[in-house]
Amino acid sequence: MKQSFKMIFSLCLIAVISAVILAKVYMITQPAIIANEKRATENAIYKVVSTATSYKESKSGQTDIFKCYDENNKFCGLAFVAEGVGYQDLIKVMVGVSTDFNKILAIEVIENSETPGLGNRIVTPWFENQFQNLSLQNKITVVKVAPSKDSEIQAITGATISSQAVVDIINNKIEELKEYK
Amino acid sequence: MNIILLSAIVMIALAGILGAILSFAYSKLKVEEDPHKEQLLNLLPGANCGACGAASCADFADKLIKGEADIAKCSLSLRDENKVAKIKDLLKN
Amino acid sequence: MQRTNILFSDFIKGLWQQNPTFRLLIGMCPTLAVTSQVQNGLAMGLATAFTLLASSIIISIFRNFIPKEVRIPSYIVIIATFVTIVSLFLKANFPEVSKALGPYVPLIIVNCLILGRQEAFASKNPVQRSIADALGMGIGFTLSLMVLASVREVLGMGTLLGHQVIFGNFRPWVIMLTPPGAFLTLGLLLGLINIIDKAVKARREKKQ
Amino acid sequence: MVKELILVFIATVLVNNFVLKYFLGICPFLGVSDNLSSAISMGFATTFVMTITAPVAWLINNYILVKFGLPFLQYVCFIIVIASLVQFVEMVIKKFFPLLHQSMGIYLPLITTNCAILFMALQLVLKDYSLIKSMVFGFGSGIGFTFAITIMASIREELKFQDVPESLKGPGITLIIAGILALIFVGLGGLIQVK
Repeated sequence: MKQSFKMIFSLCLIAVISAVILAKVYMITQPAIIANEKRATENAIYKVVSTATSYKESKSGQTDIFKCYDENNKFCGLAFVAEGVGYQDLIKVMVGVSTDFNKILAIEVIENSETPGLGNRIVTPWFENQFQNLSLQNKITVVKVAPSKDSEIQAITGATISSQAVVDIINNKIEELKEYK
Repeated sequence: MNIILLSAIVMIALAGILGAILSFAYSKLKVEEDPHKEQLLNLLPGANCGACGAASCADFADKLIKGEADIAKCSLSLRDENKVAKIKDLLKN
Repeated sequence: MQRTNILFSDFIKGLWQQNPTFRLLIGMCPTLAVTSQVQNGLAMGLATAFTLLASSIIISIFRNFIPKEVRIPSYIVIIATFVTIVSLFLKANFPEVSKALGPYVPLIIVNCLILGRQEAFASKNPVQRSIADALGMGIGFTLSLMVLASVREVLGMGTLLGHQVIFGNFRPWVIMLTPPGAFLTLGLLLGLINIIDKAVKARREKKQ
Repeated sequence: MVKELILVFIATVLVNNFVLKYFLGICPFLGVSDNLSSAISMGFATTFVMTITAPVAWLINNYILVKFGLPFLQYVCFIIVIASLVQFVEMVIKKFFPLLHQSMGIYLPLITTNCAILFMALQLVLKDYSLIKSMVFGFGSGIGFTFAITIMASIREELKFQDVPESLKGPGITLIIAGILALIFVGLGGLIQVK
């Protein structure tokens, strides 16, 4: 009987010590972790709505929307995160749209694990800048050649699935938010 | 309740239950191991990493006794010359 | 004098003679996964070395108090505690490295290298020897990760630690950044090391 | 719903194969794959434990960690339960099914130091799958592991009769073959897009 008591006691002792230490470390590092995440989203917002200097967070449906205000505190745009599955795994895109919701200001791919050298070229400025001032009247479409209409973008050679994925993610999120507007 | 107390309680409960299960298992489900293999197991690293091709250290010990495997394949225990020597002479008798 | 050279031999063994990655072939999961960049390889190596060192010290101190039956669960809880501390530390101070290493930081817990060391060495030897051994293995592991990572980064992206290394019209071999590249590079590296090893042995015999 | 499960299963076995894409379980993959029979029983033992660990990990996460708001205990809780569970199951099998223990039970202790199991448990929490989906994901990753290790074992059995360069014998040539296998599996990428 003494043997099994010794086993349980030592396992519990180690578990308690580790729990207390981890709780302490968690409380110390938690503020820094939250600050990091907040700074990352903030950088993306200010990159996507270039004129913004401050923003207010609000909810529409389940997605949180960032209302952006420029230096003389005028409402200058909306930013939100759209996410979906790309060629390999999750893609997250921060999208900035104009106040009347009919023009994309800019986008930034904030997270992706597409194939290096091919799919992850969706992060290059060349691809992202194509979305600037793209009209949202009709759905955005991907073309292989030079875009003709104003809601078309050119796919990256060798990474059509990833390019199409980014466009679909944005379209679906815009559709979803349009109902809530 | 603050986090430290809460996590301590959760861990005590978990460790307690698992400790009880293991101690119950050790007392009720004890299967006699032949002492020869028991000594060998104490000398082997016991990390069950599978690098030697055997399923686990216990399986590797069986194979050593039956002579199907040689100690050089266990990369972890190569670290300790005197241990390897001890294993070798244990296998001889 | 005799005391220190045991410690020194423990330390040196981990670096080359029994290098965990190229000689003992353990701890391969993170080795292949995070070595597409030298920076990530270095971070993973240091994280593993810290966990190995810290848990070796604790385990070799308490090696007589932990009953044999619950040996593995208790060692694993100690190792998991240190890995969680490292993971929280990385998330707080180096967010991009933590994102780059991603799911492979918690895998240090089940890294065959660490549990193998605790079982084989730390739980049976005094603290000083465990520290020397842990340092040797940790640094050996980090060095081998960086060797593999530099090969893959230079060929895969033409850069080393972020700085452009190869100029002119060098088209980087993108395969080096993908899983096949990792397997092939490590396989060929093992072959290369065996060749070097045989050459060194041959020269030593000739000298005698 | 069933369509989704099948998609997750195929994606885990072929597209996101645990060994050839996420480099998991390499230690046993290199060690145990030199003969076919031990590779197959190793694969099924891993699948068996992964299918048990998936629901257990899901329950621990949802009913203990999320409910009490203790995300930092995730690694410690998962690993202590996996280690103790494996030790207990191995003793039960050794006691009551000695035959089964001979063929499959001996692989159980290997599971605690197998990266694939912990990675799978953490992934199904990260992607917050439902309980059934987690079990399918666990089972799929086990089958993926078995699939990869069986192919490798059959190749290595043939390899014994080929003349491999002296320096590459053993792990070197295995890694190169694994590289070529991974190349084939990259071709399967993009087959299915699943979260």
